Amino acid sequence: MIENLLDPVILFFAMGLLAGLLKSDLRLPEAIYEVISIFLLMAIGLKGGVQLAKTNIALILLPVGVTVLLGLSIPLIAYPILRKLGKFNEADSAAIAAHYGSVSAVTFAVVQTYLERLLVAYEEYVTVLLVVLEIPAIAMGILIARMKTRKHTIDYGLLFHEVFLGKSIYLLIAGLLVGWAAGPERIEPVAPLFFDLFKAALAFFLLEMGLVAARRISDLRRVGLFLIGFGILMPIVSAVIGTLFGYLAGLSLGGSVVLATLSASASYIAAPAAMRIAVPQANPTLYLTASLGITFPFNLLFGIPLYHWMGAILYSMGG
Amino acid sequence: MIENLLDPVILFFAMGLLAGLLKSDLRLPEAIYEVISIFLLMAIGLKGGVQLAKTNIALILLPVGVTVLLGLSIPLIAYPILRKLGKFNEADSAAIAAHYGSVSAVTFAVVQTYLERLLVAYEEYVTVLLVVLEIPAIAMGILIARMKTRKHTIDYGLLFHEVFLGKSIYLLIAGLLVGWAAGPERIEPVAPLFFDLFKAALAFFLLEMGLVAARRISDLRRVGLFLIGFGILMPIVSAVIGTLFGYLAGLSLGGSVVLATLSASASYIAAPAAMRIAVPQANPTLYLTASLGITFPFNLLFGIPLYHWMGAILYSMGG
Amino acid sequence: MIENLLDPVILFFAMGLLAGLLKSDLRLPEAIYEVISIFLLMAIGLKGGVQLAKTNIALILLPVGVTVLLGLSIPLIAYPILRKLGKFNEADSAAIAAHYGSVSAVTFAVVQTYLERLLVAYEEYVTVLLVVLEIPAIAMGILIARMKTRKHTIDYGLLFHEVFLGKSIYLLIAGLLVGWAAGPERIEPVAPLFFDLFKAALAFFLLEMGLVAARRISDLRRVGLFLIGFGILMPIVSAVIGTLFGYLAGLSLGGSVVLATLSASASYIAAPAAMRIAVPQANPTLYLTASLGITFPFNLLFGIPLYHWMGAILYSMGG
Amino acid sequence: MEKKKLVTIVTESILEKKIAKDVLRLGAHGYTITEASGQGERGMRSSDWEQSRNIRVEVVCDNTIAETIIEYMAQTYYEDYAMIVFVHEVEVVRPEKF
Amino acid sequence: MEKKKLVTIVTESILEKKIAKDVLRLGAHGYTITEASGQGERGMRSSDWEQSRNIRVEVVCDNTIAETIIEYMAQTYYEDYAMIVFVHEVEVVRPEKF
Amino acid sequence: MEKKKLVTIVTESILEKKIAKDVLRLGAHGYTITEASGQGERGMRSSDWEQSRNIRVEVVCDNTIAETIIEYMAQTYYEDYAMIVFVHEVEVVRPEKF
Ligand SMILES: Nc1ncnc2c1ncn2[C@@H]1O[C@H](COP(=O)(O)O)[C@@H](O)[C@H]1O
Ligand SMILES: Nc1ncnc2c1ncn2[C@@H]1O[C@H](COP(=O)(O)O)[C@@H](O)[C@H]1O
Ligand SMILES: Nc1ncnc2c1ncn2[C@@H]1O[C@H](COP(=O)(O)O)[C@@H](O)[C@H]1O
Ligand code: NA
Ligand code: NA
Ligand code: NA
Repeated sequence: MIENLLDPVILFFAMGLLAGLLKSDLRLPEAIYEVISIFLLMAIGLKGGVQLAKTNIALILLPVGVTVLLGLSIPLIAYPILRKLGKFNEADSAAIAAHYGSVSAVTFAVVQTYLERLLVAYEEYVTVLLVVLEIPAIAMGILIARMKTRKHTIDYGLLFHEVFLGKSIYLLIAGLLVGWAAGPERIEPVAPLFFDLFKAALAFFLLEMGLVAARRISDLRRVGLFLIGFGILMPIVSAVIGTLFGYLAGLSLGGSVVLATLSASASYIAAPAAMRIAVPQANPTLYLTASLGITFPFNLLFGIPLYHWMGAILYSMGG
Repeated sequence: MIENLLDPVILFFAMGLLAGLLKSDLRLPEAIYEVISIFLLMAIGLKGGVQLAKTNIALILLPVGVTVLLGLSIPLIAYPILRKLGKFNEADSAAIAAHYGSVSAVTFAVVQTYLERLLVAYEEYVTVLLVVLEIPAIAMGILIARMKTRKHTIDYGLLFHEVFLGKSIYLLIAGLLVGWAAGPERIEPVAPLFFDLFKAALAFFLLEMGLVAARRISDLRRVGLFLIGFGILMPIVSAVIGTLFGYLAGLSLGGSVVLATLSASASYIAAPAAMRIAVPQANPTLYLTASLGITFPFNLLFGIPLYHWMGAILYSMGG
Repeated sequence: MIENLLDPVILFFAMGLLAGLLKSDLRLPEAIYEVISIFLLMAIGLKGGVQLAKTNIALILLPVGVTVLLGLSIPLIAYPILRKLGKFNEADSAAIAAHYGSVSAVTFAVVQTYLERLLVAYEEYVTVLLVVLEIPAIAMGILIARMKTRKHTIDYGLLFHEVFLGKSIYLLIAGLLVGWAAGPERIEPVAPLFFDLFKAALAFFLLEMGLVAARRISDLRRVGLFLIGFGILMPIVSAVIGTLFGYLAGLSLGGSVVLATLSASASYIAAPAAMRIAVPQANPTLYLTASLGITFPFNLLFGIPLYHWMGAILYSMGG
Repeated sequence: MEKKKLVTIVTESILEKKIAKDVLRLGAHGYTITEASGQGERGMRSSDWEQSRNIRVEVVCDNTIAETIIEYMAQTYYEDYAMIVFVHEVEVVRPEKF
Repeated sequence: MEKKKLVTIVTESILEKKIAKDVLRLGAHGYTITEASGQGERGMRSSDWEQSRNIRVEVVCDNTIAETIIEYMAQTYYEDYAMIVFVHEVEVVRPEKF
Repeated sequence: MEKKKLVTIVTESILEKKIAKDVLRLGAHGYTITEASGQGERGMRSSDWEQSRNIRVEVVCDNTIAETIIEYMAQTYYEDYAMIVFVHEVEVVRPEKF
């Protein structure tokens, strides 16, 4: 745990968080925030694609199926909790549920570097699961919102664009394709940027994410105690399910830690954009604060080692 | 050919093109576009300058002279084609001709990485030819436009600045000078950025160039069939001339492939800025679409291997 | 001296300066300027922090004390010179004095790369001195201005934020802490960005600093001859004091060259922001032009080798 | 010089494409967009985080189209989005452009 | 639609936080900020150097608050900072917001 | 407070330096520029590609200078460049500045 907190990636995040809480005027220019996030998504995709080139596609089918199931079920679990226990209205409940079903690519990158630091092996194709998990939950969140509320006519064309051609999905898929088509050798000349600088770019990005999270934390008062608890407990619940699904799908320990972390992570790029268009009556402060102000820091600082520990217990029992 | 298409640099371009055609909201922030283009120009210059330090200047004189000739003659060939066959008005014809005489530094960078991948040697000082070729064609385009149309009074001071102190020329020359003055050893500490990351930065930049090209492609309807054909055939004609000139100037095969590609490439930074000021009555949609929407992708995807093949034939005959 | 001028870092600065003087439209987008300066500050801090982890803290106390003294005394020397000899009004004199007491982190980075190129050793913890020297001079400048002029009520909360939580101090301290907490081994994965690319990023940044300095140089007419002389002689005076203080505090030759350069350097980020808020009646053209247009280029091009030479004489006499 | 209306809309940047389409569909012949940050009823909106920028859309058009646009914005977006709209008179040359 | 005032302030970006606080304290319910460059009495202010950008602050408010804001700006900042302020009438829907 | 005119020009960013010079030469004492994107007669102009940004230039000046500027812009640039110009009245303090 302490070891995790001393990783530069996490320390940068902590420094950003602190700067935000102290109201330092530090901030990364928006253009830089955007380009690093483009870079990270592209690099995650490339790395996954190069690995994919070495993988038998048939082996992926079961994990992919399981992951889709996961993406559909988490919102269905989260929605009644938010609606019944949390007393949120239908739109807010559906929108928050969609966020927790979907994923955070940055959290994915952090769990990868975490496992690599500890030399825990994981399946090369997990990036495919990241891509697969991002979409169904958003679709499910919109579906729930549509069934429960019926006010706006959605511009489905626009929505489709936001989700499927939104930059995060597009870049991951583009990276996968480029990595896969180019293969390990032809990718070499671009490796110094996309692979060697990856971890440092992630650290730099987390400085800014800390600042963003800090601004959200200052909104905590406005979201109520229930949502704070939800932001910590829901990821743990999702991680348990993710670990089990991973185990049943035959993933290695490392692979199921990745899947657990993906389940536990909440989206803060694709989902907010989609929800603002599809469910505009939902209050963005609620889902952004929960996802960015609570769940994101929790996963980085404490969640990932916890899910690793959970997985280790299950696999030592099972194995 | 297929091999060329699987190079990551080209794959990134294809992914950007695709994103643009699918109307994905992916885009690089403008500040990033600008800084990568500054970086590439500087790095091209630096590399050339370091090489130049090893070269006997006397050897360059003939190729430089031939290149100036090339820059003056291509617009003179292109203008009547556009005016007579294409039925464009005088201003448009002159402006487009200037673009095809001038060069694209990115295309230059791609042909360099292409030759390096195939281990084809070329003269170290070709960057000097890039610089030399950029200006005469623009001057010639302005001259033609001035002789044929006589409406505006040009602010020559401003124009001079745009062309000679515009950032692309300035950065190439500055890079050449720094590289040449510092030399191979003192340049070492900055090599990890300017040399080792060059190809990946080029790839990243081409992602954005793909997006830009795609927006231009959606303007194709507005420019007519003639210009589309011109955007493909003119580069081939120019490449033939470039190859011959290179051969006659005594360049190696690699060197004349570079010169052919330079001839074939059309400017989309220096020339548009200069034409908008010097020949404002020319329609920018025409020259930008031809240069960025047709010729640029054509050269990257098919032109370069074609010019290599042409050169190989000539040199095997001549040699 | 000539050797120093041929270092790429200095050559880039010269190219920026030249571009500015020729009024080229070259400029780095503001977002890039900001992110490189964030990067440099962070990297300087990280490097210092990693070194600090290896240092006995007790050894630092004397140099730190001496440095605080230095920061308090330089403005007290500069103020009467500006007020009496220069005939500047009280606000302007206090504001300029604060700039010359404070430091320029970029000049610090340049002296580091200078010493490393010449293989001159210096104390690992000098980054701590950089941080320590930045603040007292600004406080002293405000104090002088407050005692002499009494017009505005200062918003001390805002001022405190600008100075202590302003991004330059915060990033240096954050970098120091991260580097120190992570230590040499855990920092490895982020080294390719923060350490290997440092010098090239510095060079790139100096291109822009040259442009900025050039714009300031075009303001030279408006500041008068006295300030031009002050901008060259004051750094030399400060460097002499800095060298002596360093010698008395027991620093090595390299260490006291660093301290001399820090003394000689004038702030152009933290101090201007603080002065604009605390002493708004002072004319920014004066302090910005002196600091950026005169002292900064002087130190880079001639000052650093001069202070090295001064130190070498003192240490050869003393040693 | 002829009198036209200048309608200014300040709202969430996520609506950029929608509003651009809207104003053209409602009869305007053009629009100008600048990036903005700000604060209002719905809290601080600053440009440091993609989801929460503002845009400032200006449309020069004649009186009836101005009214249509204002009406449409109020009905479509006021309830769920951060938005203000204001309008005033301007004079233009080449009035046929607008 | 009701008449309000639109106050526009162009000044140094270093004052951003102060002026945002000021206008809210003086009674406005919101403001919109865009980045700007420009030239005036105090010389060229362009956005290529952090210390020397401009901002353009717009405030929609009623007449008396507009006057208070203009008065306050003139007294507090005119002497020491680059600043211009101008004001004109606009029409708004939902006047209770402002 | 005194009445002045505010002239707003939206045009291609490549004209920035020229127009800045123009307005000062024609008698204005300052100007403010913001970056913009937009759409009009000459198609979409968005800020994602250097050659095709817009700028939005504002000039506060008195009546006759406003007319000179508008006239000059119309004659010099309307035919070949994407541009709109509009003008309206504003009130300023310190009218001697403008
Ligand atoms: N009184 C006001 N004056 C100027 N701009 C305002 C005002 N109120 C709101 N705004 C702008 O309009 C946006 C949306 O307003 P709101 O819906 O009130 O949150 C804010 O983020 C501000 O940029
Ligand atoms: N006449 C003017 N018209 C438009 N903007 C102006 C004018 N004068 C000054 N400005 C703007 O206000 C800022 C501060 O003005 P000043 O205090 O005169 O330097 C300038 O940097 C310009 O952006
Ligand atoms: N009706 C309009 N309302 C607001 N802005 C406009 C309008 N028409 C044109 N513009 C702006 O002026 C620029 C040039 O206009 P145009 O010459 O019509 O292409 C456009 O790119 C828009 O930013
Ligand atoms: Na999830
Ligand atoms: Na050419
Ligand atoms: Na100093």
